[in-house]
Amino acid sequence: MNFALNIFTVLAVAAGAFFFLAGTVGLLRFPDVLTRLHALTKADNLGLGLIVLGLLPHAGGLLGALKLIGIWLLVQLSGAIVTQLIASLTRQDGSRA
Amino acid sequence: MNAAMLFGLCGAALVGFGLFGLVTNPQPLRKILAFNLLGSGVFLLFGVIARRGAAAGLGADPVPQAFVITGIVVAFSATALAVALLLRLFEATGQATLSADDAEEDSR
Amino acid sequence: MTVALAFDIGLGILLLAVAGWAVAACSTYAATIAFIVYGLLLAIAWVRLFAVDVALTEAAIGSGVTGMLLLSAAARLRVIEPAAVAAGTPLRIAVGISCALISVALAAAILFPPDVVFTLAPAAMAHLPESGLGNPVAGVLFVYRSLDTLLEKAVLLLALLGVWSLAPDRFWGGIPGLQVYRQRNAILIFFAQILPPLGIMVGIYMTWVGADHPGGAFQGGAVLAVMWILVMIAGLRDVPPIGQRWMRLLVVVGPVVFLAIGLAGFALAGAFLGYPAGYAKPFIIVIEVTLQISIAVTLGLLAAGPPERIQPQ
Amino acid sequence: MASFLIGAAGFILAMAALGLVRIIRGPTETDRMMAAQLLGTGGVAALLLLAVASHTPSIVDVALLLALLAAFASVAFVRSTVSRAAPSSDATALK
Repeated sequence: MNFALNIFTVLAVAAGAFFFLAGTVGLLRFPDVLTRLHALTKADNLGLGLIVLGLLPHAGGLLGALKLIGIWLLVQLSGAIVTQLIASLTRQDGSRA
Repeated sequence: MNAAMLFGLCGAALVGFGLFGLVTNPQPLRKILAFNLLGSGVFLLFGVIARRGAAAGLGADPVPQAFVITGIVVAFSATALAVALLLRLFEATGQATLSADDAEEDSR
Repeated sequence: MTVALAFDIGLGILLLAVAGWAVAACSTYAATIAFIVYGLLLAIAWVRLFAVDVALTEAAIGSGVTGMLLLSAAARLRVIEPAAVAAGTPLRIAVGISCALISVALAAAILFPPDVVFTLAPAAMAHLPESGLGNPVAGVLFVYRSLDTLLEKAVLLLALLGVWSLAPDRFWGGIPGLQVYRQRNAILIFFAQILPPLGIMVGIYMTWVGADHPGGAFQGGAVLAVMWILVMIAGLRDVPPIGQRWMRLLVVVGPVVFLAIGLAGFALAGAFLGYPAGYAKPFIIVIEVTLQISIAVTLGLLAAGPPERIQPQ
Repeated sequence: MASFLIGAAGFILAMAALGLVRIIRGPTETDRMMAAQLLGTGGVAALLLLAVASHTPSIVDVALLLALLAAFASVAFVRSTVSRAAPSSDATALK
């Protein structure tokens, strides 16, 4: 059982790390601000979600696991809103984008 | 080589960076920023002393840690005061420089 | 172990690179962003040094509130930025060499540690149970060296007085010059409505766990301050004029309660800042809760700056 | 297991560091504002991994604080740009 859980953790964390890689590639390679913003927020939030998923079995009980999920939800929420904020700013003065 | 020594070297380098910025940067705001860098370098050196004092089941000596926490709060107080002074200077004179020559030119 | 060391080396190089960027960047705006990034990274370095309390303080005050203060100052001073004249190359080289020498001297002190390691950790742990606290750093801050903590609060108050006294006479008692969004932004208002309830919960949690785990009144107070600033920036609540009585009361309540309990120590425990045996923890909790409120309001007001307009009648 | 988790934390931090290249180069200031997002998410992930790897649950609290403050820093970035774009009511009148 323990072994299976460890395999699960390794897979989920590795998948999460891959999405961080994807986010960074997008940030570096995409042509304009809005697409870069999109790549960064989407991929990184998914990556964080997978890492949290992978860490859940090691979180030390139900409360610890709920805390991890809470942090992920907080990052999701603030990420979504802040991205909107930055994007609306870019659209307001399209000349600079 | 261990983590404590590594971050100690980092702190030593940061003190150098901060001091360099403090002396060479012409803008007062950048000097304030550099001063904060310098301070964090010193705090990091304290952190190394704390880590070396790990004993009694603790990961680090709590006394230097408490000093650093106090230090961070005091450094923030000083920064807030310095920034307020700078903005007031800017409001009063329309510029923010510490250079005596510039001030003299202005008064002429 | 080698993986951990590789991680530390990478983190150290990253820290130095970002610090170098903060010193050398062309625009002050970029330098300030570098400083905030640096603060977030430094918090991870403190975690690696097993100083979680310091990591929390660095993230909250060192990066968060200081960074915001520098950012708004940079935005205001941008108009005069090109006027500054950089130092000449010979001077820069000379300064660079002397700074490098200082760094080398400090590095030598790190590389060749004394043979006898001096530590107060066993002494701190020996009497910790008497205070009822489980977190040794909180023990040092509120039991062994509580005078330092009290004086630190005095420093915060004096800094606030100093900032306020920079106001021109005609604005005394007026509203701090915190820059808010001129045009109300729906997204930001939504953010400022949804984040503070969570933030306030986190702030109170930080203070509450501070007795037994890393955390405490400073970190919790800083979180509350940040949430207050967010609400003010979004324009949901006005920046209060500094003459307001309730606000001044909140600013002093923590230090006054701390001082009062300290003076009561003469009668109850025979020493200034002494706690009566067996009742240390309730007293410390009262001090921490009131301090948290005062720290939150003081940090928020320090970030808001001196008054710059008077209240419209 | 601990080594793997610390390695993953290092990898994510390295990705964030690579992303910083974009923040430094710009070209627009909007790119720079993403710094807090990048470091916020990456830093939270790295800290959570470190917390489990070193069996120190209190590190999770640092991650929590980092998540809150990264959000706040982003707002501060946006605000400093906006307040510069329209520094006073006079400037808006000129447009």
